[in-house]
Amino acid sequence: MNESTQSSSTNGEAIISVNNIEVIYDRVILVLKGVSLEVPERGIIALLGANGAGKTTTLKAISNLLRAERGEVTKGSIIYRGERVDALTPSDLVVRGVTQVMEGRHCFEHLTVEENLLTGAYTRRDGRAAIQADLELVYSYFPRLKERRTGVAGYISGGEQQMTAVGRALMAKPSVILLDEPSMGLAPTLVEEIFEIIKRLNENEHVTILLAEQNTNMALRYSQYGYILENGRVVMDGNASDLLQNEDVKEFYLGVSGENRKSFRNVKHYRRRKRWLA
Amino acid sequence: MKLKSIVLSLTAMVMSVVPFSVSQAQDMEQFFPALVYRTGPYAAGGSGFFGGFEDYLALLNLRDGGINGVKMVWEECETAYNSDRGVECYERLKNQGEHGATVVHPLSTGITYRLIERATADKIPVISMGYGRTDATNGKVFPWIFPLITNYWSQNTAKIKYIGMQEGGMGNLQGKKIANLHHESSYGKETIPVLNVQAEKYGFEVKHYPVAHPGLDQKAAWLDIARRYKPDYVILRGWGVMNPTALKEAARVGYPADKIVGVWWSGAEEDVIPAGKAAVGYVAAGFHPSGSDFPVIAEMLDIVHGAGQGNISPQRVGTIYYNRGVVAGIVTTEAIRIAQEKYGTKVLSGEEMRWGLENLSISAERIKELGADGLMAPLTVTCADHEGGGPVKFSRWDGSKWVEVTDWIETDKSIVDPMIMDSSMAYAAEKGITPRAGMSMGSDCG
Amino acid sequence: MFYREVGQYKSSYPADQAIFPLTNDRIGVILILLIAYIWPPLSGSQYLMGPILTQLLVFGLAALGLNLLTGYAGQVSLGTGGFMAVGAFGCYNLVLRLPEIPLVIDFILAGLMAAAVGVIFGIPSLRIKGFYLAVATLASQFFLLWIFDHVGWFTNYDPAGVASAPTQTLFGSLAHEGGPLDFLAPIDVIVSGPNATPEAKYILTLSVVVVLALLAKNLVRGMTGRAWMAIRDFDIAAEIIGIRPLRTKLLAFAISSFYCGVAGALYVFTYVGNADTEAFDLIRSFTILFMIIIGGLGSIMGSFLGAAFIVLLPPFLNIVASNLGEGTLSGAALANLELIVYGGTIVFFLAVEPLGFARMWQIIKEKLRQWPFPY
Amino acid sequence: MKLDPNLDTFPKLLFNRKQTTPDRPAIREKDFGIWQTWTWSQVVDEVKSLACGLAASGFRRGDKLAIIGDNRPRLYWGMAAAQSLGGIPVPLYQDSVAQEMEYVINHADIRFALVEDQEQVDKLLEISDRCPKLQYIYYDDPRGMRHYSIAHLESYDSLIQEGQKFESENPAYLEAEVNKGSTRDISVILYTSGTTGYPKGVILTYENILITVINSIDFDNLTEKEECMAYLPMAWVGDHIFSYAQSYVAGFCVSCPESGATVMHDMQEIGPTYFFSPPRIFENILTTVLVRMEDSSWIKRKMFDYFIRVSKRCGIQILQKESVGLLDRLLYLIGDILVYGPLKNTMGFSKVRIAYTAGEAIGPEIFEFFRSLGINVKQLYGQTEASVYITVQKDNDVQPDTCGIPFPGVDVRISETGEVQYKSPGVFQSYYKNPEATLETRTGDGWVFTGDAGYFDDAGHLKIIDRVKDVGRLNDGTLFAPKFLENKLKFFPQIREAVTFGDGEDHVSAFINIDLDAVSNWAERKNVAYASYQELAANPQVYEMIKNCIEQTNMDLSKDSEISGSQIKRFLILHKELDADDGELTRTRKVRRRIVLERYGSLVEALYSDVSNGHIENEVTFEDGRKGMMIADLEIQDAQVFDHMKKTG
Amino acid sequence: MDTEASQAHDTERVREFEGFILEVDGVFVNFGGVKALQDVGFSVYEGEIFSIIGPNGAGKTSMLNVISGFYKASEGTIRFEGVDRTSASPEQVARMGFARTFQNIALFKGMSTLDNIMTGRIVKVKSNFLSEALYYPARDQEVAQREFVEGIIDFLEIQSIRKTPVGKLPYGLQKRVELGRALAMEPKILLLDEPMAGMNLEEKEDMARFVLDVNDEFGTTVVLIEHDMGVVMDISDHVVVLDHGERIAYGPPDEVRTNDDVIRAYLGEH
Repeated sequence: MNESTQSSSTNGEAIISVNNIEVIYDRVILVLKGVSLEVPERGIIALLGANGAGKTTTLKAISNLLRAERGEVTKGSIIYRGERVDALTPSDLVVRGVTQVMEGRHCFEHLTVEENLLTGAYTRRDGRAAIQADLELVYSYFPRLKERRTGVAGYISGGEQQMTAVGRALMAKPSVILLDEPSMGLAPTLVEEIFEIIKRLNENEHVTILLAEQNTNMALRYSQYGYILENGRVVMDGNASDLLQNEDVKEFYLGVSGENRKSFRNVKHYRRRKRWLA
Repeated sequence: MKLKSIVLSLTAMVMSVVPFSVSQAQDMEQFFPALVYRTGPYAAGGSGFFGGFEDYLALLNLRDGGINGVKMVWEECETAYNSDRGVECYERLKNQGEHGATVVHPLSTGITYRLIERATADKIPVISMGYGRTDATNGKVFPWIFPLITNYWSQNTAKIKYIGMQEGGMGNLQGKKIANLHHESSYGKETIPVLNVQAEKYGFEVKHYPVAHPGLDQKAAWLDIARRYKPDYVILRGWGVMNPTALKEAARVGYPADKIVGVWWSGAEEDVIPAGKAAVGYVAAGFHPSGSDFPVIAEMLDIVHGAGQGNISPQRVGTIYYNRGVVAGIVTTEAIRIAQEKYGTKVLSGEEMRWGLENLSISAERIKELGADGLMAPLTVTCADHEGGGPVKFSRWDGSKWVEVTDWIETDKSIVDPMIMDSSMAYAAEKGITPRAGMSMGSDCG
Repeated sequence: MFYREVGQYKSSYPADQAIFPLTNDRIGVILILLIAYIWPPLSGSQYLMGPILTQLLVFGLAALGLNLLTGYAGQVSLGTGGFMAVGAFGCYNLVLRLPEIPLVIDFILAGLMAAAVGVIFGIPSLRIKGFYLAVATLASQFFLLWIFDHVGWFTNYDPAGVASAPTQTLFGSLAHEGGPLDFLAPIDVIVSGPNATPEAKYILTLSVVVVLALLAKNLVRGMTGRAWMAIRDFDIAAEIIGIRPLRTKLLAFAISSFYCGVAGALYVFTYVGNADTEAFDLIRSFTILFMIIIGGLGSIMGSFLGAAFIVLLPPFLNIVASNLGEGTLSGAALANLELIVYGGTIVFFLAVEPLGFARMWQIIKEKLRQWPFPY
Repeated sequence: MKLDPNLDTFPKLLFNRKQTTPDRPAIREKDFGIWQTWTWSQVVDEVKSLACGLAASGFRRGDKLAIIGDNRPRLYWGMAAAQSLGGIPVPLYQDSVAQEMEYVINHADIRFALVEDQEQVDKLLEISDRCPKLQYIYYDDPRGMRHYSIAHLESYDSLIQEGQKFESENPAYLEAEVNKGSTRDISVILYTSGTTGYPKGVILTYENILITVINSIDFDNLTEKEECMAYLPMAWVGDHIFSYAQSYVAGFCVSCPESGATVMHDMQEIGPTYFFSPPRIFENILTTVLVRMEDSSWIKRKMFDYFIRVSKRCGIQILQKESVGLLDRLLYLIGDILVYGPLKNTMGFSKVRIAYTAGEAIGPEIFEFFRSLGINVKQLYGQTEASVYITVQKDNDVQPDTCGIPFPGVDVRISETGEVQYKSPGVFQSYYKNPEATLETRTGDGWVFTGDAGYFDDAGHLKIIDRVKDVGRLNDGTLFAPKFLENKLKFFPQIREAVTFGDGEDHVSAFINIDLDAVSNWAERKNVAYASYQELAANPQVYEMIKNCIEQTNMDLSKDSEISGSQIKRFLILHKELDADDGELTRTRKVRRRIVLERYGSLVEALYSDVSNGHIENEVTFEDGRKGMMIADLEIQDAQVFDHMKKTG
Repeated sequence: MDTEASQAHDTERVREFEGFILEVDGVFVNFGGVKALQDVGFSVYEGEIFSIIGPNGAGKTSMLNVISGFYKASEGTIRFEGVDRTSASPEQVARMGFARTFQNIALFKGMSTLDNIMTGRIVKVKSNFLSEALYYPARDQEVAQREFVEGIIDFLEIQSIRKTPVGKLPYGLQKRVELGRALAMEPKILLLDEPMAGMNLEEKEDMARFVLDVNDEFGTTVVLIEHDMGVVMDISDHVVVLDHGERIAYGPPDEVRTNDDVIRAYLGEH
């Protein structure tokens, strides 16, 4: 376990910085304990960890969607472009350029793909032409969606739904997208495709991306910096390339032990795993 | 301060629940629960009636120091015209005062029904003056219920008589059509049997139109009345907002207001003013007129409101509901006077009060003495006849005030009495009640 | 704070599945029941036993019935008033026409009538959900009341359509001399009609409600309750594990209506003494729906807490207002103030705890268990 | 003392229970959501079948049965079954890695092993090539074992079946074997994880244990109604005495928790009346309490603080039934409703009648905290070699900084070098296959050297200062008792572990391990960002806080002339927790000073030079046995030293 | 840690099976013109682990829905233990011995873990509401079910969340509870729709362990849809690959892995 550099070493200033937040659900359940992270402008930052480690909660804390689920940030602060955003509503944040793509896609099932995309432009005030232009832009990234533009979202495939959800987020012309589990339930080819698009968006459209992912391998390959959460705490962070090489990450998140991949048939019932924090 | 009152209230609530209420009155105080309703669609009736009733009691206290030195006291409880809350209020207030409640004016047919058995068990007289259960007129079966002055059925015979007068005699009713537009409640349904009996007797046709609470939706009913049924008269048996609505709907479908005859719960200023022009010409029954010219009411304005102790805004003094409350105050307190003559000057118990009510007789002279000449008709109550046989007067709304169009019209006992007898005896049978001695009305109860 | 859970271990499943697994809770419930049975009759206050407690119990029972349907089985209904009316008029007619049947049996039969009617009006629930179902049940409300209004037989041709409870003893003819249960004669007190004591009516109501609440609790913690909640939470998943939607939903309607029917019968026989259809109008249905929303969906205790709130707050505010305003505010202002505070209180509680009193109670309980720690 | 020959071994005692208290609960285990309970009669039947099963497999008098796993009823029965056949149970620490087990298994000539689950089986299989004597492995939990088709690896259940068969064929065999047992036989061999070298196998006979246990039951009036939790390692003598021996003699029921993670919760459910734990657990509980209180609302904190002050003022007196003012008594009563009662309830201590802490010195403040809440915690000084009991505190005669008076039947003396030595019926026979060590530890006439330095105070209570060999001198001659200092430091909730140095140096210095729970909680409240333990440990504000703790300790020390000179002058905060896996702690979490010195030599050097920074690079072992390197630069800070009352000359 | 034990697993890889438990033959499914499945057929051996894979939108979930009775096949037959059951309703299918889990977790959110799994026993319970209301007649039944369910809880190692409302559980545990509910039905066939979606490695390992154990210990036939090729290839006995509603490959994992069509449509270049 090498001591890695303490500060986020990516290009650009921090566009979002989360300082030591604590989140409590239902007034009694402590979910996040002192989580701090920085998202640099134009970066792709990965948030990794097991289910229940607090990845989604962290994203929701940033986009202020917690309150709808009886959660609240009880300590710490979240700063977006130098402004505290704790008191803003999720829609205020969208106007300011922070959009979240929720886990499990959440398309409007009864609307067509195009209507779904247009709902993303709801908060915009810069006229139809600009919106139309952006629609074309989205289609240029997701040619599949153009084919399916009149299809009802409830009947398109999971991958297309995921694309629709990302596309819809893009329609808000965001500067930051909070992306929750984009690879979930997708075929291997599609996972690759989605990540490629994310990368291109980041490079060409300068969108900053904070990504919560189970697929550690993919996430680290496409991001610059990663944070690993366990039990509501950040237990490790570092440059993506370092994390990919880290023995623990390899062992616990990439499934590579020594040289070989372990077979799923040979999993033991007990586990002797190192935990960074109890 | 607020906290203190909340604590006080909590204490009061707890105290009211404790077996013996420990109110030791220094003065002699005759207690009345006031089951008022100042909110909801019927607020005008509740506030007007109790405004007049309480003002009259206040007048007696201020002017005469009560009745022979016994002060009149009362406590309000808001029922919102809700029967369950009426029961709650009754139970809350019935044990207050030295001997508990003297008498209860439920001012709601629904609450009256719910109190019949309770009051009977508690031995507290219920005065349902101009409302309530009609067959309770038979005091032998309903010893504790007093539908004083006139009951619904009596009123209804007077109304048919009035219509007969308009048609030039009862014989001319043959073949006429009357629509009975009634509130869909026990109050509204009460007159259906008596109308049916009269229709048979006089040969007219009657059709009943129920209107659901609160009575704002009458479009369909009026369309049917005006376009299809085309009756010669409409009897409006409404309550609260149903009344102005009915008049407006009538105007809308072009049914003439002067062919609509209302009951006394449809004949207050509050029932016609909101209808505006649509109400002009509308006629309603009453057992008392409106106006503040009567000496007693003038005195109340002067003494009670003059002392700032009025229980209603002075503008509403002299309205129909207010005056009805005054009449209620008069009959109630006159019964107290009569009972005091027998039992002595003291705070009366419910039983003593009942004696007073069953021996209540207010002559024309006494009415004059009270300064209420023209405000009410003389009446005599007996143990068998809890109505007292008051006649009915009809008034027409001229757009600004009620104008009397008839003198007192006597009701038709020949129709009503047998019906009351039948109905009350059926009740007695169902309940296993043995009527007090003497099977015919008018005979002594012993 | 008051919880001492140390040493309360369960060594069998029946013990673990008890309704109140914690001794503290058990003691609390027993104490409350003891107080409920002893204190009001001792106090002798008719006000306490009648309009306060009996009313609370009757509407709490109706709310419990609706909660079984809406809170547990997830089927929204606005027909509560109608089902109560079936119970009320059904029981009235049973007593009137078959006076030899004991009143308690009449209650059950009245409940069964309501259940039968409930099943019929529950049939649409197979195809429709949510608001649509609410509208369908609304029809039952109108239809049933119309029947009782217009068919005089139900009210024994009472001119005003009022059914009033005749005098009945607890066991009726069964406990008469020579009857099969004549040994019960000493406790065969009059429980309805004008001659029934408030104590008798109260104790009977309380007993019926306690028994029915216990049965309801057993139902909802058993397979039936689980099937209901499964249908409520995820009907497709419920079907995939072999739950029959038809049977389950109709059973919920039947049992819910049974409870409402018994509540209606109690309303007539042990609370007011008589009733017309006004007592079971749409406003009543809504009021009971409010009770379970405020009390907490899917909670037996919540049904009663909600009923307590809705039933007791107005008189309480009325008393507050009349103490507060003596000489300062006009009667009308006070009456309106009461409404404002009442509405405001409801909004406040729903804002603070949208899941109702039951949830609030749970949180308080959890806090007390964790005391002095926050979690 | 003369033992009843019919009741002089555990098997005899157990089988007798079937006659005397057949239907009382003997052992419980939280499993499948409820507390599964076995009565004495059921236990006897189980043990019989199990013993017969072992016999069928060829387990004979003198054979050793290794017992490896968490506290499970079946493992305890395994001990009784082995003893029934005249065999010797050898419980092993379940969290030992395979290599550690290898030594004990070979050293103790173990042929049979009864283990808990696949995890333990895998460890044994891993070393099976190097442990030729190990032949039979039986496992309790069949989970995951379906495809292990290995000879002599069988499930507990099949062993029982074998046993039942054997029993029906040889009905008299077992009884005869049990009756052959004599009180002088070896009852158990317990390996002590000594601070140096290989573990030593302490041989205890039935007589050793039984006489001690009978005395202890008498001493504390233990009855069959006690409730006791078996949650400490079965290989530890404490658990063997408290959860096995005392239960069999007194007849009380022992409860096994569902898992290590649920101990506290299970304890709350069971509500033990008799509780035993090393100081560490008490420290942890107190830390948890304080941390959780920090998160409470302001008003609750005020209330808590107030009533804790009340309990400090009069709680212990009330516990010891001494006279206390009426007002205090009243306040304590209120405090009991509002604070102490709920606290004891959440800790699971509400019903505790007797609790012991032993194994290490407990911080007086921690000790008194629990006593002032009304929990009758007492200290005990003992050793595996003594069948635990050497000295013990009597009810109502408890001083926080002593270990009480000699236990009945135990003679204690202080040698000229200040070493505590004792002689008792519980004294062990010898170290298994290690006569040299036996000779070093025990004299021919039965006196055992504890290696601890201590003395009796005026009231006759034993006070332990430190290990004899660890007590040293600074260059100016001042006494340096490292453990004494470390315990003082460890009382601060922020400090989890401390190691002090000073023997032969000019001043005292210290390594500190912060307590993650306490410090991270503090960090969250102070908005101090950190991502890992290392980062938190290196935080300047944390340094500041620890410095305060050290200076407070120094202030305390300066008041005592004997030790005033050993104030801590320099310290650093370690970047990792001292870990048993790295050999830095014993399995019972005692610091292995020598190994720490070895591994962190560069840091110690830095402490005694002028630099303000120490560099360290060393290997660490992860829980699964893998190794890794760890590199860090640590800051060294000076603490203020208080020089008034400093020793002159 | 390569011991004999783990080799024991590997030698097990090629397993022998007797007869078919489920036969899907020429199934077509249409949604208003969209052809979700076209002439798909395959057979599942009794006791095997069978995977359905394919790109998103290939018709995998539709296939599962047809098997579990939610969708009606417009053509084709489905035979279970040799008996045609093409037109059975979901509830009938459940009672025949099918259990399934859903891609997006279909738990009863308002209930605890224990109650959720208990609902799985409804098919096995013969009790009526009257006896339940009175409790005591139903108690033995209830306790018996509880004992069974506790076995599942122990099997899935979810003791600590027994009484937690499932809505509050993290995703991975919810998946496990859903599996528990399916197991409570004592199914002959277990249909799993992406049981490992959204899981990290550790959780996938656990889930794979449970699937293997169910298959091994109870002999339950498992049909699963999964995207993680590692899992599919490691644990399946046979794999069918769908694309655009059509079957493009079928066979043991190693065969399917090297099939060109499969690589083109699904796996991509690696």
